[in-house]
Amino acid sequence: MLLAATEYVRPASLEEALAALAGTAGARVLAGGQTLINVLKHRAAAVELLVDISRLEELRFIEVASDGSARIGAATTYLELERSAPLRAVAPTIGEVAAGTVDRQVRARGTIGGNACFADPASNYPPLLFALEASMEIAGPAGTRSVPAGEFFLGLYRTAVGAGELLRSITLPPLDGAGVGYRSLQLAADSWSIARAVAWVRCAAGEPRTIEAARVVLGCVAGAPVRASATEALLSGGAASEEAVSAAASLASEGLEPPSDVHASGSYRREMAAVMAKRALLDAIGGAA
Amino acid sequence: MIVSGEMTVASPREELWAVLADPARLAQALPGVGDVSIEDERHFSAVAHPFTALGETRVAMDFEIVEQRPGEFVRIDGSGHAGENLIALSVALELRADGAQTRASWRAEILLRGVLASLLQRGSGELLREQVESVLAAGAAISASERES
Amino acid sequence: MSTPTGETTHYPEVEQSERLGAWSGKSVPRKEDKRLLKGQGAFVDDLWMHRQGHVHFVRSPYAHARIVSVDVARCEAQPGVYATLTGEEVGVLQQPFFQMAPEPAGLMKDYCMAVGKARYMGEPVVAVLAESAELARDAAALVEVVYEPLEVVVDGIATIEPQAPLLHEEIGSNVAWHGVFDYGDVDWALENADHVVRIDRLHFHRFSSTPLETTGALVNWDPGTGVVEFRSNNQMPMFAAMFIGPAIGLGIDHMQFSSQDIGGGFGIKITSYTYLTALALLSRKAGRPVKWSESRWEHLAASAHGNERTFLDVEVPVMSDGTILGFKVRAFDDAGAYLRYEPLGAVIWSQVVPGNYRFKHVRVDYTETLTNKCPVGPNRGYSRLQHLWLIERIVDVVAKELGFDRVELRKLNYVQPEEFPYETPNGCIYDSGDYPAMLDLALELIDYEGARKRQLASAGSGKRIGIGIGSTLDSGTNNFGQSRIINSALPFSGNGEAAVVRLDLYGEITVTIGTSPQGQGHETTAAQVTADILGCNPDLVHVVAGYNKAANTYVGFSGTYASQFAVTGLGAVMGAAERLRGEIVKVGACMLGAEESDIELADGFVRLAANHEAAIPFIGIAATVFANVAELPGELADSVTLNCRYVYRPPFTVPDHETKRGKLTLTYASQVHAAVVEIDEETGQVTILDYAAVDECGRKVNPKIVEGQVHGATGHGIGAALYETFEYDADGQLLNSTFADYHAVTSLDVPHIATGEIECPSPFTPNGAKGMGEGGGAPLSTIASAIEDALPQGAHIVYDTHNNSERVYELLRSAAAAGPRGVEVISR
Amino acid sequence: MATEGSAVHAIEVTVNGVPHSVAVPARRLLVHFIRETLGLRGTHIGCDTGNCGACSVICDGQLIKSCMMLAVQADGCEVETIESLGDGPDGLDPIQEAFKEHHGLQCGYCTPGIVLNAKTLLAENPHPSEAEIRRALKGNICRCTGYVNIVASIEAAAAGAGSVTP
Repeated sequence: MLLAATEYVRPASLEEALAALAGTAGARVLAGGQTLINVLKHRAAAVELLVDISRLEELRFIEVASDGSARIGAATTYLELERSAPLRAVAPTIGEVAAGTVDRQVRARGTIGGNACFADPASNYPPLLFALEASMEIAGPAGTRSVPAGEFFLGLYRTAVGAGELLRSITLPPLDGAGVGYRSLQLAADSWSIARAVAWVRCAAGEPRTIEAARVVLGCVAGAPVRASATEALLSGGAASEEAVSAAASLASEGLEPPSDVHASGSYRREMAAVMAKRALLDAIGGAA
Repeated sequence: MIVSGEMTVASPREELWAVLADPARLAQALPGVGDVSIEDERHFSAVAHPFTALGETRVAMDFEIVEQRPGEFVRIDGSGHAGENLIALSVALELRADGAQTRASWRAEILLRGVLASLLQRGSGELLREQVESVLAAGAAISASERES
Repeated sequence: MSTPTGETTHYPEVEQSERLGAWSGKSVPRKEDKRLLKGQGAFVDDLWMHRQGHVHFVRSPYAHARIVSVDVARCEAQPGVYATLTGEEVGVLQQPFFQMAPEPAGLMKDYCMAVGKARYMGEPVVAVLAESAELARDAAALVEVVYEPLEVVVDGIATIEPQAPLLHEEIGSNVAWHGVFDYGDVDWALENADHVVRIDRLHFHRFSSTPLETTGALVNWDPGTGVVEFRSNNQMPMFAAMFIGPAIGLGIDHMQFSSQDIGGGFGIKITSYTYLTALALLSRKAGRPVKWSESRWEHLAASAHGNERTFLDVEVPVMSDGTILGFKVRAFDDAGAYLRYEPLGAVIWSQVVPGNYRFKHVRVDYTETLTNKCPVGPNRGYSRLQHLWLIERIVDVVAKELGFDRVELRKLNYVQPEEFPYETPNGCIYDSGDYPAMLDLALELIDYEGARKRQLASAGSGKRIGIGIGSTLDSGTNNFGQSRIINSALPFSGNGEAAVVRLDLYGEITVTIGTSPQGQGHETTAAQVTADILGCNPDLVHVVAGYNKAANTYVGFSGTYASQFAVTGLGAVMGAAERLRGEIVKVGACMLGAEESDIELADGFVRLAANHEAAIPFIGIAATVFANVAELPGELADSVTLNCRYVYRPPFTVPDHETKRGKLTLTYASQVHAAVVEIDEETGQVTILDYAAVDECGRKVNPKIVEGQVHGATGHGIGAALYETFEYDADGQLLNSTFADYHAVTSLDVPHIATGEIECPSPFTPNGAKGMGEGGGAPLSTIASAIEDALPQGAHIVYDTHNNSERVYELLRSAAAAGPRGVEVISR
Repeated sequence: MATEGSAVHAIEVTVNGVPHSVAVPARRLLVHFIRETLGLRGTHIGCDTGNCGACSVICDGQLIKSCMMLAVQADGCEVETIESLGDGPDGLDPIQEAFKEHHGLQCGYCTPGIVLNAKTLLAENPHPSEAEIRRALKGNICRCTGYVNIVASIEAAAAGAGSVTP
């Protein structure tokens, strides 16, 4: 419960925040703090300077464009995502996932940027952002660069955000009629995720329905979200039938060596990832135009 | 937690082995490594600050090269602590020539003691995998730079 | 009914108070609630003293290691650090704690901190005292401890193999206790039964009720008086005193214990005496009050866990009509690294040898062992729930293997209503009950017939429905004489509790009790019975909150544990209230110039039954006795104090060490649960669709409080059955060190619990009540039963109390594998 | 002071309507500030990981866990703790009354956090379903009640001053 000595600054602007990060080695961004403060309580990691961005209005916004794309400030809380009607209209899964995250206390402070930047394999947003092909805008001393979500999550607790940088915003491309499915097998009603899968599917017009393009991303099975390419390959151009989906999904986690923990063995995670992939795909097809 | 893997390293087998079996150069290959002190040709200690989103975890480790077969095998044991927790690891690397490159297959075990044994149970294996892979990559880079100079 | 020895098996039937009724039996709101709802409770972490220091324990990261050296120099040099206490010092300052085990385990040297060797991960090695908790933790990081790691053993059975590392050299083995409990003639039964059902292995896992308030204390060794004040949340203070006193050379008269509000205990806070001892030594060394609040990870790793038990080679003789004659089993109970309440668990289970059934022939070969894990302590349902789960597994497996209906098989084998009081094979007396009626009610509450239909309808849907039943006993009011069964030399027997009820100077009625409640509403129920006996409103009865040794209201067994307050605590309060009533009547009769037989007490007045105008308020009685005593005749004045102490004593005799027979508990509350679960075939995930708990605990003093206890015990059982477990890796590292990985059930995990009740008053208690609250772990049996009911034909039996999604998934898959099922039937 | 080794920051925070201008060390958690610095002991601590919710308080109208926020982060905020409910030392507000009438508490350790949870829930959703109540309570662990009577108490409070008996 008792934190090690640390320093704290609450910059008034993004520029000040970047200056603070650049100024101190071992500085870390403090957004919602719903993970970082726990880490500090256990003294599992040391932080010289906490740069509190939780009140930076420049990082707290939800912009929905006419083309159906959306841009979300990194310090936007789960609660704000959950309650945003415009966001629900163009990217409903973002708010649904927010609404199911941990509990209302955590949702009131936790942020989508923090969730993405901690890159915990069990985090709920990384596989979703990957599957939606979100682009991550990273601000640094040299200005802002944009990184595709698929290249953002490098590994366990590691992202493309380097020293002196911070995640500024996340841009979601328009769904354009694609369906999204998000399935997670949880410990208990809503604790650790044992295996998670997100599917993005665009169906071709006409009956019987066929799959024009599909993306499947798995969570909790490796240090970073994993794209189930074999499954995607088998699906695209094929029938949007349960049989086809089951067959393709069964390959989703082949060859993966997921971690074992006290709640689930690696092999169980591998099998469950495929089950979640199947269910997410069927949901996505159901939701696709 | 036991993890294993294989990767191809762009560096001839003998050169890579020479780096991995030499405390002075091996220490340089450790990610985020801080002050290193070389005891002898088999022992060295290092303080690393692996950079993760969690912040900097100061890890102070003593390493020993416990077994080696010139050009093809090396096993390194390490023990130390991160804050209130203890870390013990053992990494065995087998090198096979693969043309001008090297095929490295490795097996590593990590043991955490303290509250981290619970907090990091999902991650310790993955962390170790990433460390080993970056050491191999760095080792190749070192041998390459030596070749040039 | 009589035993072969001809000794009557009944306790003397006690005369039940006819005064109860106006308030007892009603769900009056709790006196405790106002302060707790407003955040005005006084929990131990809310207390502080002038000059207090804060304690942080340096703990062993190793499960088993020799402590080579400890260097506190850099730590003590830190500004704000007051003192440190090392294991080496403890070895000098403390005598090893008193051991209840017979030799050789009784030779164990157990200290309040690791001395020479650490035997489980998280064992305290050094205590650091500083100006603030933060500074104490900062400085603790500078303590340098050199360990020599030793081989670790975490398996409760493998630990007795000769090659296993020895935890305690002085014992010479890792066996804490061994004994055979042999009742009836199980060999005869196995030879003559029509069928013998054999179960290879059943495992009851490790978990804890994890009270939301962790352990803590504020301890001050007063250098002036030499009195050590323990303000703590220990839930059995006089038991703690028995260990602390001899260990550090303190007489009871030099130990003061108190607690007001305790944030849950469930037994886990009984064995905190080791920490209280360390804090006392640290306070003496530093010359300051010392305050310690355990962190959650410390609580999970190093307070106490429930007993883990493995049952091997279960053999069950069954007649063709379904009569189960009994069973034979080898039990291995894993006590962890030290015996802090053990090996009492080795006998406590035998309070319920046949469970709810008429089993006549039972043999349990019981071995308690030591491993490099957190020491166990009594956890809600202590030692009985392991045994009761075994019995319910046996009944379900017999039904399935021999094709009996689970409901009918239970009803056939249950102790029948007309058989009470019922003597069990080891001489225990079940006071009253009606298990078949409870089962019917439980099944009605889950709509059993409808559930069976849903089960059929679910076929092929990818979801499997299962219906489970669990019958348990909640034996209450221990005869501590049962400790003689594990060690004939132990000087304990009987039980008791004390209470003081007094009419105070200005007419106030004040009650002090010897218990240390943790949410059971003792202030409320004590006021209810007192109000009935003194003829007043409970609002006029002030029950002093919490425990305070200075109130002189305690006996050796005082505390709150083991489902007994309704009998021992309220028995004491009733006795004291009756004594006070007698004195009030005496004084009132004299003042009204009437015979005592003409007097009644009502509405806070002493009055003539015949003429309510002739009345004196209680304040009049008190004022006369305390401040106007010359008005009373001398012999009357000498014969009353209006300050009445009473000790309730259950009618126990000493059990027999050789035959392991005796009357081990006074009352037997019972619960029958039923549940409908749904299992996802693709994932093994279990969802509870319906849950019902039917409770019988004699005459209820406050039905809402009783129902709350049923809810709580059910929540704990459901949590343990599906989510809560302590798992250690081979290195002895606990993998559930936080609430993130020890998943204490949430509002989403515990379903609505439908409750039902029937009432069978106990003939053996002064108020007809039975102790209750522990619940006997019915959900563990019920969920296991429901999961097994949902499994396809040919699946392995449910063999563990803990069934997470992956384990259920494996059970589902075992059907197709057609491998061994963990059970076989031999028929004649 | 209690936490050297960490520079102090001047903050202005209003707690239960009372403004405080104090200097707090960066590392001090809001829950410790409330309990130790202000001496308001109704806000409790039950775990190290933000799972249990015993430390729940209301910050600028939102229910939050005060062990997952630094005191310095509360600068300029309005904080309400359990001590703000009910009039005077003895008054109970309707939610507290409902908990008393329906035995929605036992040991009382989780209770302040749960009562504040209920207060904010009913403010946002005056007539929640049982499912909504259970969802809202997810971040507050109770080890005594099995949640049954907590849900009943909140349902009763929603139905109006605890008049509904299940």
